[in-house]
Amino acid sequence: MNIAAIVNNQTQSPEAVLFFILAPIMVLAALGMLVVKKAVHSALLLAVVMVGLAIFYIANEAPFLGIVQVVVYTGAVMMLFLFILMLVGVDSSDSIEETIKGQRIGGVLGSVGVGFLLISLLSRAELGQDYVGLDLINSEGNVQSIAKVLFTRYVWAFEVISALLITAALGAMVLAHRERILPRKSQRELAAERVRQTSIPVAGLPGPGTYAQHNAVDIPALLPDGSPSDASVSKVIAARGELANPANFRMKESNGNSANGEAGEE
Amino acid sequence: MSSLTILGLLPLIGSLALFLLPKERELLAKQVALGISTVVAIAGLLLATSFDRGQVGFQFVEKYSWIPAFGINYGLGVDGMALLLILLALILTPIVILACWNEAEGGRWSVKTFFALLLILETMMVGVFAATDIFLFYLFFEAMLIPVYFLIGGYGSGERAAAAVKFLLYSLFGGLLMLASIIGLYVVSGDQLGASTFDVTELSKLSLNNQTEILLFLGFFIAFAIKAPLWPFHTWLPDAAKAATPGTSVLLLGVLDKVGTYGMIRFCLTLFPDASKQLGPTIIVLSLISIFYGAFLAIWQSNGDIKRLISYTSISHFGFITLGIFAFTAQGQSGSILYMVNHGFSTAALFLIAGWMIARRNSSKVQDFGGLQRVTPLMAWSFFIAGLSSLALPGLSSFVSEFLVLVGTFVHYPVAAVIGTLGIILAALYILIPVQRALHGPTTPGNENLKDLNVREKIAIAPVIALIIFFGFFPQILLNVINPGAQASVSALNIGGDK
Amino acid sequence: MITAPKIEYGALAPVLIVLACAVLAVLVEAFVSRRQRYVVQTSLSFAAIALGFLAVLLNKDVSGRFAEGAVAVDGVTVILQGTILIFALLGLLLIAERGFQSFTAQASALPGSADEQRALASGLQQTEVFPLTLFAVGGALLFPAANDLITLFVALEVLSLPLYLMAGLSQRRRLLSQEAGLKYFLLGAFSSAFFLFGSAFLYGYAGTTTFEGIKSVIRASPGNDMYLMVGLSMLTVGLLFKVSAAPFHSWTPDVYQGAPTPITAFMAAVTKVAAFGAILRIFYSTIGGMVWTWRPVFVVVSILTMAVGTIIAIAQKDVKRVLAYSAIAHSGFLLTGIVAFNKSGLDATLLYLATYGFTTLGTFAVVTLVRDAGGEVTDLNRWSGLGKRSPLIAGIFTLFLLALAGIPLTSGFIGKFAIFSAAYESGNISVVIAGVLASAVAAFFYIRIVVLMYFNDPQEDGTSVVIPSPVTALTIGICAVATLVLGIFPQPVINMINSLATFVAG
Amino acid sequence: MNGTSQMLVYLIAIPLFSAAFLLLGGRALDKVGHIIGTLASSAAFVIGLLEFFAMLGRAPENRGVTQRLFTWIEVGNFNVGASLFLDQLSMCFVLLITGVGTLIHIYSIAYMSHDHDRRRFFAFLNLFIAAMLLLVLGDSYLSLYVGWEGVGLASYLLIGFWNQKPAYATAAKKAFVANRVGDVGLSLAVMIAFVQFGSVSFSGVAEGVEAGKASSLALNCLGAALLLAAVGKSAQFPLQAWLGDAMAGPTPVSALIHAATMVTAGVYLISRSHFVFDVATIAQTLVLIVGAITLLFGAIIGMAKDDIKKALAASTMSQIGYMILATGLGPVGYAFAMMHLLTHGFFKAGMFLGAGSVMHGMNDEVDMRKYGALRKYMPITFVTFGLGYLAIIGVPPFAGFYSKDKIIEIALDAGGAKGIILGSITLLGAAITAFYMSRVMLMTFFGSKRWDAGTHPHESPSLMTIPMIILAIGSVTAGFIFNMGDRFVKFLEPVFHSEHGGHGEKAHLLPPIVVSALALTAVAIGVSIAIAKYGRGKEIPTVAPSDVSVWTKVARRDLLQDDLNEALFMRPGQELTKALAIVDEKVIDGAVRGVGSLTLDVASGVRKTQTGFVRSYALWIVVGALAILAAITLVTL
Amino acid sequence: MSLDNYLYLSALLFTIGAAGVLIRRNAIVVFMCIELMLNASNLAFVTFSRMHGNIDGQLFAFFTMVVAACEVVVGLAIIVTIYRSRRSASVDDARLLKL
Repeated sequence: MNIAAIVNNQTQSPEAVLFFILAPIMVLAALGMLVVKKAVHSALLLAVVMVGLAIFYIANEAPFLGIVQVVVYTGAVMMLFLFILMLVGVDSSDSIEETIKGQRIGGVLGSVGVGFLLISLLSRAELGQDYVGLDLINSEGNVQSIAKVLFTRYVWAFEVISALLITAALGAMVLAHRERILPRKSQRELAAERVRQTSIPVAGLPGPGTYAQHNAVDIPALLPDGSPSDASVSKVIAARGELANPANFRMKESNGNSANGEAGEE
Repeated sequence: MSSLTILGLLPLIGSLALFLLPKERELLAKQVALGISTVVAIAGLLLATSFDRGQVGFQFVEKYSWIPAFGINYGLGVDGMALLLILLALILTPIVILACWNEAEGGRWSVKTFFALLLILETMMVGVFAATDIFLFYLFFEAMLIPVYFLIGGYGSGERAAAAVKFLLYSLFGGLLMLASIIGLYVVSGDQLGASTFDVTELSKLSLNNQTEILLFLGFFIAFAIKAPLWPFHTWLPDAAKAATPGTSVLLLGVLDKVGTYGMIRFCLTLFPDASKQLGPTIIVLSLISIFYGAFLAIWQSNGDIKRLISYTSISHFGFITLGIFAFTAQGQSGSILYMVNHGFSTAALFLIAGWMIARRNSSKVQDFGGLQRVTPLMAWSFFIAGLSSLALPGLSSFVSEFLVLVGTFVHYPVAAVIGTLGIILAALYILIPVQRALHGPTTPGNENLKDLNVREKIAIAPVIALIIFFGFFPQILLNVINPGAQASVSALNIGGDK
Repeated sequence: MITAPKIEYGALAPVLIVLACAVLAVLVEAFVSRRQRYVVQTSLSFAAIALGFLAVLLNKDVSGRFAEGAVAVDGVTVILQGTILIFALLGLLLIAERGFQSFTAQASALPGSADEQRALASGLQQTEVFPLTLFAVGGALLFPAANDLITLFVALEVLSLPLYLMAGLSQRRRLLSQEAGLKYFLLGAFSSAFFLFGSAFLYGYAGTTTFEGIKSVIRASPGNDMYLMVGLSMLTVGLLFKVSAAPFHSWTPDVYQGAPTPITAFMAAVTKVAAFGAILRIFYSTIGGMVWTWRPVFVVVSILTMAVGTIIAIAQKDVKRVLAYSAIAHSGFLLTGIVAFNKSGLDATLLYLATYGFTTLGTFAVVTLVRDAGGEVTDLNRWSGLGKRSPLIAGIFTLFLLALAGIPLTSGFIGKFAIFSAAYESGNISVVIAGVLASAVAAFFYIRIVVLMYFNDPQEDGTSVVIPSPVTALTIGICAVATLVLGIFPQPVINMINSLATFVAG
Repeated sequence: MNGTSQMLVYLIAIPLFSAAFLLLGGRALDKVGHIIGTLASSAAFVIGLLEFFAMLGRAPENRGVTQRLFTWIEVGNFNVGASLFLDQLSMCFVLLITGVGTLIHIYSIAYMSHDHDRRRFFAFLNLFIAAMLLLVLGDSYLSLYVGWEGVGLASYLLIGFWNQKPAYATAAKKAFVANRVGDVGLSLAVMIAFVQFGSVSFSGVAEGVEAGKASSLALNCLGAALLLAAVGKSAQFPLQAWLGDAMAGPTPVSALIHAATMVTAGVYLISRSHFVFDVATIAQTLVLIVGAITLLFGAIIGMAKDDIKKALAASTMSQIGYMILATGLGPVGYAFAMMHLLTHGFFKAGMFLGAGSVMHGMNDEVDMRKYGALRKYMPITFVTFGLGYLAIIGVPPFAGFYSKDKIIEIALDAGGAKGIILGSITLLGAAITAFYMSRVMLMTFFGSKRWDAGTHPHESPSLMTIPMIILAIGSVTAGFIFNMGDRFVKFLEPVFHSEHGGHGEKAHLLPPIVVSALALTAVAIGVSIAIAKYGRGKEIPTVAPSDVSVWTKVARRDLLQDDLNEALFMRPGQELTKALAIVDEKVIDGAVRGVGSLTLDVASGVRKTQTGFVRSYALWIVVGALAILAAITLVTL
Repeated sequence: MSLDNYLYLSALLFTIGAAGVLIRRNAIVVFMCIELMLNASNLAFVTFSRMHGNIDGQLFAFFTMVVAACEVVVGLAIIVTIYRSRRSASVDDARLLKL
């Protein structure tokens, strides 16, 4: 029995079962995309929807598209997404707070409005004819019939879309490809360069806290002459103004002022 | 027959020549400008001699298809009214050039540019009055703004840039409303006449339904009311006139603003007779308000700025002109047209002399003058005579026109005429108060050594004063040219009981 | 058995030539040495455009559907393609300008990095912009000619994708440029989704993707089918986005500002023509039968677009943003031509597109000339006194601004006149009045720039006008001449449009 | 049937060109300016005389002559020619203007000899002569209007001749503005005439009235408008306020313009328009009322004035009140009004010249309280002034007696209560006139010397005294000559078509002799009171006493006329002006600027939608999609 | 079951995708949401194809997939570029261009 057969404009019950199981899952997955914090989760949920769609394509007598959906979309495109997500930082996640005033409520209201209008319009829609089904057309095989139309009726679009593919490739190259302007440096040159650069000590940076009473990360090391070494503390700490002054931790000599540990006066 | 085109092109060619001159040759530039404009003025007067006064309708007609797709023609032609206004422009231009010999020095740009702009403006003025194709008219109407804009903004004083922009925006706004109406006319003409056209004569044959007619009328009318300027569309004028150089102000008030009243007669009345009749009373009320409003504010300015004062008096005068136009009588309309010419001369005289006064005193405050009659008698007298013309003293040119307007109005709107007549009392005040403040009384300290008019200035002002007096006694020379058109225009309106 | 499809190469030649050259250009990127690439690429691009234009000319009297009904070549197509190719040529001239270093040396190098410095120092420039531009031109040529929804969609993407890329390729202020690229891309893709969804429902309504098919279905059943309504709405969203009609305009200022100015110029002219071409074909021809349904929407959108464009432009301080808002406003004016829905509306829209393209290209070309050490100066305050510093450029810019404002004797006026009278003729006086009022407001900000240039004193901040190289000078010259000629003697162009502009029957 | 004369234009042209020549000639003509001016005026007088004799040579019905010059204004049926018309009425004026004018020119040569701008003064005088002649010679209301404003201009220029003094300049302006108010009336009159009769010429209007083309309302409006014009020009109530201030001008000006000629133009206008007033009874009554009020008004002010010229000016106002009153009495009155006008021209001009002579000798002092006992120092002036005085108070057989007596007579004859009231007023006026003129006489020429130190009064040169003498002779004889056998009345009869029938034939309220007696009694009372107050032995303080009654104070303040004008017109006008200035700045321009700044505000508001957030842009797209969907849903519902 | 249900699902997914674009801030997630919208459209195409018994819808869906793939390539390239410059993939951080 052809489960895709349409009788009295109604599909067969197996298809209905399929639909009512899959469709909620897909909707939930899609909604999930909106609420999960991590981008990777969104991607995976999208993959769920896409697979569901692939199944529906097959159910809708478009087996070729169903396969393509799985192979190209879920396979290739989603992989590309994931790949880029990895590149960007797989654990990057959105903060929950909405920064644009009214955006979230507006977005929800707008989309709900559009959805409501769409569905209410669709509910009033009539095709004006009986469902035909693709039995006849698919009788030669779905792929064959697609091919037949693709290479006759839509051959022009097919040709033009090659331009799109080339554009995409070219675009990706423009944005990602780095033309080498200088010849690549050899290992030897790099090493020599490093030694030549006086700003970077060959022996590595001095650790924080060296020659001092404290060895916390925010205390600069003291150079042999007693002055603090800027290079010994992470720039981040310095930038955040949390650098402690090593002088505070000097041994008290005659000065009655006790070291009150007030760090980072400047 | 392309006399009008040649007349219009001559100044343009002159301005090109000026642009080609080196910047340093200022004197030469001035001489060239003066020479060309004088030649053009003479050419214009010669052309006028072959004008057939008895004939109704356009003469010296030229018509070439320009953009046939839109039915746009390059159509020129003049009737009496247009001829006189063109002559006014042509006569005033050399006078202004002569009078404003040294006005351009303080400008943003070179001296030659100033005079080139004046010549371009002259071309535009000829064009705007000679155009018989509404599209062409609109074109000149808008294009005129550009040289004026630069003349005000580049060579004026005080807040010249702001005033120039105000002027431009007002005018553009009006122009766009007119454009909307022109588009309407164009479309309707396409419907009714088969092919769209912009020819005034053709368009006057349209029969519009009432609502459309009123809307289209308003588009034109507001544009013209801004230009004219009629209350309450007037506020750009005092600012512009104050900021502009006196020469620019002369052309602005003397000629350019006449485009507004000219347009009312040429387009509003001709194309939309029913709407004109329907809205006529409203416009008459506006005119009356203008007359009094302008007069009161002019009186107010007799404590203030002399240029603003003159521009407010002009608002009052324009009130009379529109009053006459919408009185729908031959007297009213002829009077209005005559008024346009006369006002051109009297305002020109006032502004030029005010300009000289201001240049000498370095102040435009009325109070800063005083006792000028003792120090600079010629200048004071010229100002006084111009002022008398402005207050329509009988025997001077403005009287005839103002009286015709009032008589014409009285025929249909006696109450309006009575109210309008009261305006002449205020006219006396707004001229005599500043005359007293500036010319009479003891000489204000600092004014003792002001120089009286020099030869150049005398030559510039003399013809204007002479014309003011001459046309006071012999207005019929002008009226003979004006009457046929005005009568035809009024009779076309078909007002019952017309006197 | 599949019968071989019939492809009419002659009729399709313009698109084919340009796309083929684009592919060739990609090969050039790969195989021609870096030093020669610029010369080869520019020659190739100009050749492509020239040949394409020639092919368009040869199609002058063609009317029909080709490539199995995928493409409609008719008078409208010919005019639009011709216009697009001319603007593409002018845009390419700007893109080919080497003196201004508009494009990044290396898009992959981080902004501000040593890599970038090195790339700059080596005088590199991404010559990939040429093939990308050619692809975009190809898409633009096909967009208004597409005769089915699939071709339309593909053409839309072929047009858009290269633009997304190129918007991000500026050499200076790269962060802005990249942001522009990102915004354009995201919003463009978003609107594409709407477009696609709409296409789906149109297909669902008609059971066919061809325009003549949809047209005949509409004709057969004039009832209001909901599929048609949904499809129509969503398709409209996608198309209106492309022409930056309000409220789908928000991307325009950001992208126009951020993108390299030559690309902005190209986009402003070419994309607008292509997108309006498609709108004309769809709304005038395909779903013309539904005019009573979509016209109210277009009236509102048109008025809103004019209002938004003109009003926001007043408050702008950056010349490119002003021009962007001006572009939005002009979309509003153009939409009145769609509202008109009559032959004059069609002619007027085509005329307006032609006039507007020249002017806007010219303005952006002038923008590339005003520079300081850091590149283009787009802050309006620093344009003050330009009239004194370089009167010629300021004069030409003024001409363009006046044309944009629709002052008579410039092309802008002719366009506005034609389009407003068409709208008036159709009885939609509200859009005419709105248009006139918007023009009045618009005049304000155009004039403000003129005032700034002429009446303010120059600031001593190193802003200067760079003497343009012949290519830019040529562009500006052509645009200025076209602006004037179309303003004074538009008759030949109008005649051509009037006689050619018909849709293929059926 | 009227004849024509080609000479008329020269009457006007000669002084006019002389004026232009003197003005344009500049300082080069300083030496000869006064001579040219006087010659021009004399030439006009000679032409006037020639015309007069020519006129006398014609039959009374054919005495009018016209001269058509050119078409002045022609629009549609509005047709006004520049034409002149001389009939008996105009002739009186022509002779008065040119004659007295010439005398005053001569007088001025000496009077103004020290003035730097004497040439200009003569130019203005010539201009005045020309304008005044145009006024009386114009054959239409519009031509009259030109002369009307022309004399106004000349008056303005002459009052403000010394306009470096702000008060003088203000006086000039005041005169002009007050006249303008009157001009409104004249303008309206012309309009009404045109609309009603299709013509603005005197003959056209007269024919129209006769043909009954106009309703009574229109005619009354026309009359009222004409009256308004006359009131303005002749300084009648309620536009009288300018005349006193107009004395700021040089004294010859006061004599010529503000006593003899210009101020009487109103009388001319009403007389000329007799055909209107004869049928417009309401307007005519208004004329009577105005005349009666002004008669008393001027007289009362005259009593309180210490400034000799102002006292004379008040007297002028009052005397013109007599004339206006006479014209208001209808056909019987016109001729007597004219007669009084002419005699008044003589004696008032003479007195003004006398006053000028006094001032000339008294260092331009005008305050009579600082005169006194001048009769010995300026005998000729005293005599001529005295003769004028006798004439004005109406002592027989001086000129004033004849003319004023007639007016009192016909006023009493007006009939009923009207007659009694008018008669009483005229009699009262005569008494007051006698009082204040005696006061002037006494304060100036009699009593003790109250001069300021350093004043050396002396008789004026002969160039000044000769005109005074001639005018004095006129004051003495004119009345008698005119009245001899009703000569004057008969001369004017064709003009007014009065069914004069006679004077005398109609029943009189009182017999003429009784009237004369009453009048003389009134004069005697007035003179006696004056002598009692200011006569021999009475000390006159050199500063006006301030402890006087309210009525005196009010009279000194010109019966509050300026205060009223200020309260009613100037203040509200100034407030209105200020308010309008604010309206213009804030409301109208403010509205425009408001629209501008509103647009800017909206712009910067709407601009905020461009947040820079992609997501909010996307939201806009969704909202747009929603709207389009909703719209299309609505369309399809 | 009626085939309409597929259309409802399509509309729902499309809407959810649109909402995602509006709500999510990570550019990649936003882009995934756009992909979701495209997929939703594809479902509609396939369903309509079946309704009409007309293979064109499947063809359209096929083209959409190709186009989507191209968009993904270009889009991700742009996102990566901007990420490298700014170290942020949040669309909210890209707002130098505004007002």
